[in-house]
Amino acid sequence: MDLNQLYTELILEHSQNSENKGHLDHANCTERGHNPSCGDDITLELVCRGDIIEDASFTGSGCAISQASTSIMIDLIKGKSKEEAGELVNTFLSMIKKELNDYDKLEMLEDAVAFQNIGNMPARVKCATLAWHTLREAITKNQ
Amino acid sequence: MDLNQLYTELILEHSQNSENKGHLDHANCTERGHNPSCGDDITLELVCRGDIIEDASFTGSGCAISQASTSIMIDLIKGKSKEEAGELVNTFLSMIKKELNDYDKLEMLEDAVAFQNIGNMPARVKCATLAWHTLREAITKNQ
Amino acid sequence: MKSFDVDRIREDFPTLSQLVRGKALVYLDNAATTHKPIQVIDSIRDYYNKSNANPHRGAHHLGVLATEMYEKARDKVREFINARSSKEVIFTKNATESLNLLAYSYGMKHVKKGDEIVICISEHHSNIVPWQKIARLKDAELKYLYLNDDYRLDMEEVYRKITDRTKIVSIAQMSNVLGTVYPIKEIVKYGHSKGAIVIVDGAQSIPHMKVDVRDMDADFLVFSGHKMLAPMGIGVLYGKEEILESMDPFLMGGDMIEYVEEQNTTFAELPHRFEAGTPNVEGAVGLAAAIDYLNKIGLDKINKYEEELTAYALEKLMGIPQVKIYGPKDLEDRGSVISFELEGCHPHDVSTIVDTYGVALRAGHHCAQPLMKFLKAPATSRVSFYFYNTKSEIDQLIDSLLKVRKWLGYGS
Amino acid sequence: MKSFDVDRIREDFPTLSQLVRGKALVYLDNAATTHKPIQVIDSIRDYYNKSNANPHRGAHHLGVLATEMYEKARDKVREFINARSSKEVIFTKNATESLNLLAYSYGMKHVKKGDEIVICISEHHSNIVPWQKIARLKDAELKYLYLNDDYRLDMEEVYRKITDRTKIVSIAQMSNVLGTVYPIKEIVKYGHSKGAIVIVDGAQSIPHMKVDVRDMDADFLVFSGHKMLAPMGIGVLYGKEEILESMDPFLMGGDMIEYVEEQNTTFAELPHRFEAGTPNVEGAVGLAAAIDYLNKIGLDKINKYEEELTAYALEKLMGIPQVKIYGPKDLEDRGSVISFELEGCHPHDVSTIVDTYGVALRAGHHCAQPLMKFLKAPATSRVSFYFYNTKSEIDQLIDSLLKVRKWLGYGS
Ligand SMILES: Cc1ncc(COP(=O)(O)O)c(C=O)c1O
Ligand SMILES: Cc1ncc(COP(=O)(O)O)c(C=O)c1O
Repeated sequence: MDLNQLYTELILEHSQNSENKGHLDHANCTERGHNPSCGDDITLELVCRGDIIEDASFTGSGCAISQASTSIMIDLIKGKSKEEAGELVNTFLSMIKKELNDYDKLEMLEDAVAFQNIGNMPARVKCATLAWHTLREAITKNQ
Repeated sequence: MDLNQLYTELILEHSQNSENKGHLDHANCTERGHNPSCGDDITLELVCRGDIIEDASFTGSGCAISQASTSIMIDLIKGKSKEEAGELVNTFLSMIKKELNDYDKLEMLEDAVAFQNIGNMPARVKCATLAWHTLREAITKNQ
Repeated sequence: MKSFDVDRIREDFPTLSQLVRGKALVYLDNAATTHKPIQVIDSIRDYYNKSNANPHRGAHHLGVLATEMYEKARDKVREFINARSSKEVIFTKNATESLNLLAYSYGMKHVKKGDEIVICISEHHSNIVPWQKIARLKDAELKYLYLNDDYRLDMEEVYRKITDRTKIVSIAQMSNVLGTVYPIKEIVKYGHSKGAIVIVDGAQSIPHMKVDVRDMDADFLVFSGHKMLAPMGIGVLYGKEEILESMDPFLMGGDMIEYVEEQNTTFAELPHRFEAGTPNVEGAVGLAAAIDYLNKIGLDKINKYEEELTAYALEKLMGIPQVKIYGPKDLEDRGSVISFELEGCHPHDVSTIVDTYGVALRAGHHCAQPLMKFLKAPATSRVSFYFYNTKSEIDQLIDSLLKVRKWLGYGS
Repeated sequence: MKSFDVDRIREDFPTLSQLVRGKALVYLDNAATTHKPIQVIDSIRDYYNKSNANPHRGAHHLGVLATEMYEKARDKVREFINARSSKEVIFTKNATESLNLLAYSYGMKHVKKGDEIVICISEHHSNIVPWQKIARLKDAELKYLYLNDDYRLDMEEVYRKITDRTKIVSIAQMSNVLGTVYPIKEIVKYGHSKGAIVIVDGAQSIPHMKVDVRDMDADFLVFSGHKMLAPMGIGVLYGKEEILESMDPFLMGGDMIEYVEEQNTTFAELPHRFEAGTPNVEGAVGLAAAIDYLNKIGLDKINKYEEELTAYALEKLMGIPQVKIYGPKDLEDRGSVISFELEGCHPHDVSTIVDTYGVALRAGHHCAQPLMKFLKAPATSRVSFYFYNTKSEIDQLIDSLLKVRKWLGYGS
């Protein structure tokens, strides 16, 4: 994987000036995710009404990859139902593991497709997937 | 070291038909010596009067080298004073370690000179020295 | 033996072609440790020349390579023993460490006062001494399974000794002294029916026969790489995931932690939780190369060939009137380890004398003193084969044994 | 640097001349593990090709050879650290095992309720987590020595923390994060005056400087072979004979016993009592070859050369305005490990980016999470040199660091 593909403008923008970073006033679901081996540590905040994720944000610290991945994920799930969000998580993780055979599905990941080849950098996979695992936790706990 | 030098008639005779093997009626000093890594296990019996080792014998089991070395040692120390016996032990052990510079001293070891080159067979050194260490123990304890 | 070309195989083992005191080496001490094929030695060199790094800790190229090679080796071991998940495969330094890990991390936690630990009288010291400690500290009882006159284990003895109070059964699949192969599957089944966990010491079996942990249903399996062509310093502990999860960590330090605070630590997931400190990647890589080598030949072929060697050796040895065999005299449930006594000749003298003819065999208690006492033999001579040995080497063994008697002054 | 020919030295290390993604490898992760010279790699091959056997157990030729090589390696280590007797040198698999051995065999026996164990905040997890366990089990207190603003340890802090209740002081001679070299001799002296024993973790110091256990009077010293040119899977525990004698065995099994009966065991003499199971002879032989290599060059020359590299690197790094150094900024009492932060750039991104330029450095908590918390840095970047590194490699490092900022979207 080329640095060109990794540290794109999109990813740098999301990692350094994310509009999704900060606290939400009315969060009713928060979930912390961390990656002990590299120290990435994020907290997702969600405002859920019924089945719908109305708003989302995150706080915490980590590398550009983990920060950008979190921010891009949040853009994607805002306004989605929990089920849809869960489906997005599955799709993202399959993509990373290169187990996604149905290429049409890639499209629904929108900007998150930027991490498509992170599997070629095994040391960074955990950075890219942290937010998504954390979201899955949050959704499962709040069924 | 050649087998010719090791399994000599002298040594085989001493290991298989030792006249020094068996119990003494009036032993007043016995000492067990063993070699856990190879299982040699002997017990020295001494009849001491004052400073003199009047009689000696051994029981136990072990390889030809340990049995012969014990028997030859007993021949050598019978009738000697404890001090002389101690001196013999030192001389024998120095010979084995190839630290004996005074070659005249070799003579006093008589038949025990047969073990002169056992140092070339590191795995068998302990067999040859077992009896001598045991005798030293016995003498030190009975000062 | 068409498809098994031992001459070809021997070319892979540079050690075997060396001369000892001018005589061709006849190495018959494989139960102690085996020699290494060039494929394994080269794998070590290649690892150091191309990919050496501390795994799991580096995002740089070599760190990633080393991590991959280490984890691939783990997966190769998993496949070799047919474990469910590579989380169940823990690398240690040898079988001894694996057994001690179990004693400290399982035994200390789960054995209580009045419980029983059952082992066999033929265990290696590594499968005895750790349990003595647990039994003493926990006020539990260490019980022994004894063998029948045929050097085999009757299931009646198993039924007698394993009771509802038995918490741990730990037994070698194959004795390193007698060559006996024990009915592990039945023992595991009976142990489980009594609520015990069963540990299988595969140090002597794994190198020679297909072992399937799921089929035998063992809770734990331990073995050493160096007895199966791999480098020294690498061993394996297999454990069922749910039981490993229930255990306390053993060695503590780098790589086995999640969060360390000044006074508290949380631990990493399996298998890392049980692997503290910089792992022996070289050893794991070498073990993977060894497994590849064994697989390429095929354990079934190896097993069959070794059976032929064992049959031949037993026949020849029993042809010497002064030889007494300690162990089963037929091929049923026995491996390629043969212990014997040559009448009137102490095993250490035997070993010194045959060594001058190039023949390497083992003399002593073979780290099994309780068995030696049980056999009433202070020491035995032992030969143990691997698939690179030959019948003509057995002929040399027999020739040299006949000479032993001459050297020790007996008529021929 | 006349007599120190680094180009010549680099020829001994095949790994160093490899390309990573088309770029020359610049390996600056030596505190994690070092590369191996051909002399060490060849010693492994030669060992397996000519003398492989299970030591201490065989009277045959190869068994004797392997035993001799193993014990000679032990004596070489003894000489290297100037121990009195080779009984005081115990082979383990790494520094982590050595420290755990001390925790289990010394700590469990000698630490009592209300006692204190004192370590430094910069310890590696291997020198923290085992002591947490002992403190918890024994109801003792684990106390930390904190550093001053200069990342150094004031003796006042030592006087404050070590008290009459302190039983164990365990401290790394050199920090694997900060590079700080601590005043070990004074600490040992003060610890002894309070009746404590002092353990020195030499994992980072031994590879780079002359360490004399008699001069520093440490009770124990631990280190790992793989950080000093030797193979993985071999470590050392040095201990004063009389203290080792007072300790319980740790791992139990073959080779560490004297007599084993069904219910009881007596143990072998030092050093074997602490070495259970088949030892890693290959590792010991490789360690001996590594020591020979270091001695041939001379630790004094190595030390001097590394000091030059460190000075150069510190100067260059501090020339980048966005760099913050974690650790002493001058050469006094510091080794060749440098941790730093590049403003606005997370260490993991730094490491990924410089890796594409062939530069291998380390990012993360370096197995020292309590220190990271103390430093208020979740992670740092770390470079660490060995005597085969060069100034031009440092230039490459600096170049690549400048590119990191570009990649991450900052003006240069
Ligand atoms: C200071 C220090 N102590 C202990 C260790 C542990 O060494 P190992 O992982 O080889 O057991 C390390 C290295 O990782 C270290 O830097
Ligand atoms: C049956 C058995 N168990 C355990 C061991 C111990 O293996 P290691 O010395 O490699 O730890 C051995 C070999 O020595 C053995 O034969």
